[in-house]
Amino acid sequence: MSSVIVAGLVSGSIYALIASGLSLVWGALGVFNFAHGALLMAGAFVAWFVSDPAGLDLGLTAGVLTSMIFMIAAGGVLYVLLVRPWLGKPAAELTVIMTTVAGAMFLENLALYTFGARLKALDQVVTGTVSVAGTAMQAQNLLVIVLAPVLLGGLALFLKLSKHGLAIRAIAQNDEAARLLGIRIERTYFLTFAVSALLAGVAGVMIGGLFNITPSMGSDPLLRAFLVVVFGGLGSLPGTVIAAYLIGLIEAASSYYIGIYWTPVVLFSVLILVLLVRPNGLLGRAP
Amino acid sequence: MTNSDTILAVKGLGKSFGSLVAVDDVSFTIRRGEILGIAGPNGAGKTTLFNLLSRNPIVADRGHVIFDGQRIDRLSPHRIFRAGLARTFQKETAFFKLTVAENVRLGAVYGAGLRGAAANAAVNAALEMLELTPLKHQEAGALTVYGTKRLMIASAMVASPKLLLMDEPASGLNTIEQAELKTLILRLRDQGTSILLIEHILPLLFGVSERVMVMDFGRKLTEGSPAEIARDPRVIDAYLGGVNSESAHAA
Amino acid sequence: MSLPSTPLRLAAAVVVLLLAILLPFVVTGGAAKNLVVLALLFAVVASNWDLTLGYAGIFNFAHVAFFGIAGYVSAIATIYFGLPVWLDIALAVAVVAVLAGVTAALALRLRGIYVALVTFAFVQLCVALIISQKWLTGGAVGLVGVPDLALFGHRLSPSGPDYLILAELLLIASTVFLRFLVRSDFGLSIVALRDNEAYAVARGISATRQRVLAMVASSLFTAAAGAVYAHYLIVASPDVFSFSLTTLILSMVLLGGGATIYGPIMAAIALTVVTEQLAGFGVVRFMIIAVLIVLTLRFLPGGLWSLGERLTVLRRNSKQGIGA
Amino acid sequence: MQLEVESLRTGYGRIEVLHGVSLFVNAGEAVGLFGPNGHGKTTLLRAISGLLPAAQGTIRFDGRNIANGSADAIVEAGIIHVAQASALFPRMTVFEALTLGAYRKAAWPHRKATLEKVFAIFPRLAERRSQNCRTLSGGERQMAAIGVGLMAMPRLLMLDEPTLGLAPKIRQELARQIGLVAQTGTSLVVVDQDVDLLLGLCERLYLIENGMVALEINDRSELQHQDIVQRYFGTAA
Repeated sequence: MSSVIVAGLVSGSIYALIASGLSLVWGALGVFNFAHGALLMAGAFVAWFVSDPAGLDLGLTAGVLTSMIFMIAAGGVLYVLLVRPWLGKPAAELTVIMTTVAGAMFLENLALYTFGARLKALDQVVTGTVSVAGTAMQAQNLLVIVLAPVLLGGLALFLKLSKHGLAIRAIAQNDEAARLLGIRIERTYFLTFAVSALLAGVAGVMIGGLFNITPSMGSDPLLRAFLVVVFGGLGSLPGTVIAAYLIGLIEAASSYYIGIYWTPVVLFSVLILVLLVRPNGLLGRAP
Repeated sequence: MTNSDTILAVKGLGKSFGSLVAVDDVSFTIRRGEILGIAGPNGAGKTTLFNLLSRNPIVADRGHVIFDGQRIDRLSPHRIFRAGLARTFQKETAFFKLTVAENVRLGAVYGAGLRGAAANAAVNAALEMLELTPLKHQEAGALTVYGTKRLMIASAMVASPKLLLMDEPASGLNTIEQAELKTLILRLRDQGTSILLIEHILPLLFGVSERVMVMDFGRKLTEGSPAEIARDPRVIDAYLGGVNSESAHAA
Repeated sequence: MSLPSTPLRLAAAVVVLLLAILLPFVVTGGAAKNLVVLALLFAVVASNWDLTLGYAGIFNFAHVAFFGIAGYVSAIATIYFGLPVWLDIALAVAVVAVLAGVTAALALRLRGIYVALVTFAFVQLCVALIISQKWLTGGAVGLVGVPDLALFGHRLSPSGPDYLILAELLLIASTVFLRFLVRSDFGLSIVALRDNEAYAVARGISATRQRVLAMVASSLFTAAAGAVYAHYLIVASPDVFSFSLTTLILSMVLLGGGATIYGPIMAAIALTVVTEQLAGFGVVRFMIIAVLIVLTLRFLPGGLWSLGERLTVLRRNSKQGIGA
Repeated sequence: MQLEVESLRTGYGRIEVLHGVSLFVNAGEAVGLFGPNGHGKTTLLRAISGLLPAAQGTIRFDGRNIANGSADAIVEAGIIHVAQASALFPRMTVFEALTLGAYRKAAWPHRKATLEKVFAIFPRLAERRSQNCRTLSGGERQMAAIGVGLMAMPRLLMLDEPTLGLAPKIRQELARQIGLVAQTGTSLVVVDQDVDLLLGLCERLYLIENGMVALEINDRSELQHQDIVQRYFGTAA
């Protein structure tokens, strides 16, 4: 029982970080970034390359910090190359899906080309096991469970209190009114992508510490994030986060009680049910 | 209750968006073969009223709509058109990548259920009526503003609607085109189509309507002949604010 | 929707037909033939996807799953139930058509991007399902042993020209079907819905009905191609559902040009051949293709087909002395 | 002259809405614009604030041509446009929206002091500070929209139909509050249908008709009510 909850909270934390980045970009720009999973993978690879003895061997702290800086830049570059040229053009939504799919293809194969297909693992930030309320768990799991809400809380504060965080929300809610306040749309879009990529990078480092690092490691979490977003509705941070933890827990419970092979069936059924009952997402707003 | 003389009867229609009541308990009727004008300041709820009547893209919270003796406030929007209630849109609207004839053909095939030669004949007749025949093979995107407006009307008329809702047909037209439009509206009416007309250009609206309904704050303010409406101090207030109502009375 | 003039089109048709007749005689080498069979089958998949993605403007990402599921239906029907060949293809088409209809009816309750997300999730869950239900599907290895097709007692031989001819016939039939469809009133109606739904509905077009029909129509030849593909490879494999195949076929639709039918067909053939030519580059070829996709979308938004159209227009203009 | 618009032509797509508008605003002055709907008042404000490119003509602010400048550069110059019936930011609190109003570089460091001034003019916003904008009544929304505009410490504030759809009582309250804004020395351009309200607030009025300035009124006694009714309603009146 308690191990199910731990597993659910760990997945939920990771999904929440991934999905909130997707949701943020969707809210502000109205496009969906299919390369988000590949960004996550890139973040994990950079951290691995900088920290691992097989790479630069600079230690985990340097690896994680480099990865975070890299992610901010990568998000910005991705925006400039794969999103900005098509914004405001007809069928921008569809075209950006394509360009970001192509971007994901590029990044994944670049990783494959550069680092090979052999599995890699990132050192854990903390090692050993700890016991919380009578439940033993890997310390890294606990770190993920604690760190994700802290980061999401930080994101919420950034969006509520800072000038640029407010600007991101303003563009999402009424971009004309935002322009009339002097908000630089372009710069804010860039920032939104950078923040979103940073969150993906954190998720990548977390996954890298718990599981393996591979060029395709981003696609499964991205798929779960899709489910989360369908569940929670796009554009509302609390809805996305709640849905992420729900999916994480459902997945963990079904793997434990029904069997891991049936988890896709369970998720599938849940998805269809949501579509039938609440087409705007379980927690989503009517358009 | 409607008698056979009434083409449309609207009772207690209402719609709210959050705390804002966009259309508030609006009731009115249109007689067969009549042009009923709708006037009112910006944001009075006129276009919202059209959206509710055609259930496209929003549906009413309250009230009912009886069209040609049949309740239509539960029908899906494409069935409302098939039932004979057609609307136009305020913005320039067309299937811009299709040809003029193809635009009209869709109304004939999917609205009136026509096929083959019957559809072709209906399309040609509608194009002729709206003076679009020479342009029939052009892409709709190449039309002028007035051309697009006529195409929008043609794609409705091809299904011989009993009632046509026109949303600001004169916006963006020059004065010559406005004069042509006026003749056109009257001609449509003379051919037996009842018309519900929203128009900001009041001289045009007053010039063609038998009766005019004025809306303000989502409500029906008043209704009467154009001459009565133009003299009504409440209407003048609605447009100009609380200006010198006395001098208006004196006039 | 400008197309070349009628005599030009007729000439093109004759050339294509001649090529089709010559192809089985020219391409005889094993590897080359295999490549052409794949290219032709992918052309069927890509051009049918164009119906929903390009013409109807539905963000449907489930299309490649129709191709894959048809293969599994064929494999299961023949291997477990001993259904005669050909009949299994018909069954696959029927099952996939129903599935496409149900998927469409469910997914189209949503709008825009949500359709993309749900259909994408649908594909990924299909593959998860297939891999997890090993007893039926053979799991990650796939279901091996799909029998060869046979005609009048003659087994279609994978080494001879048989499958090449079959793939050609399939592509020709599919293309005739698609062209007929998009030029019909039905075709006009889905384009109308794509370009302005509120207006289309206000002219009597049922949005749900037409879009579900479009999804079903696009699934028919896709499913047939999927079943033939399984027979040809004698295996139904979960690889078909992979992200990279989806991306590859998607890029065929886009590089060829949406809403043209012919564009995706040409791009499918070109891209299959180019991918093969780049095989020496290993994984770098996918990076090259990714860059090509982005550059095409940037500088040729209408795809390769629009390049052809532009050239036609240019030539026509220069003939009339306008372009000079 | 603080703002000077000269022979401005612009519109949407193929439709030209303004056919050569010329007008000016002096520093510290309040100017009213009125006229029938759909004749270009909002379009004019959109062109000045950089939402809409000018096809022809000039817009000078402090002598510098700002026509076709970007919206953010125009805000930085000090022109703030409060859009019509603004829903503002539905899922932001009043406080957040007001804070964001000070986004302009010159205004951001002073946002706390400006907020106090805004609350002094619109005490109701102080009461509603932690409510979402979506839940505000029509009158409160207008106050919030104007308050957000004031947070930018504008040199010229343009209000588009601030009293649209409001009941007479709230209209009066709002008119008084806009009067308070005018007293702070901020130049004002007010678009409204309520000519009485404009007469009470503004030194000068322009009648915009058919995308042109049809009349400039420097003295309220010049305003012939009957003439205006005639223009709005045509010969039927």
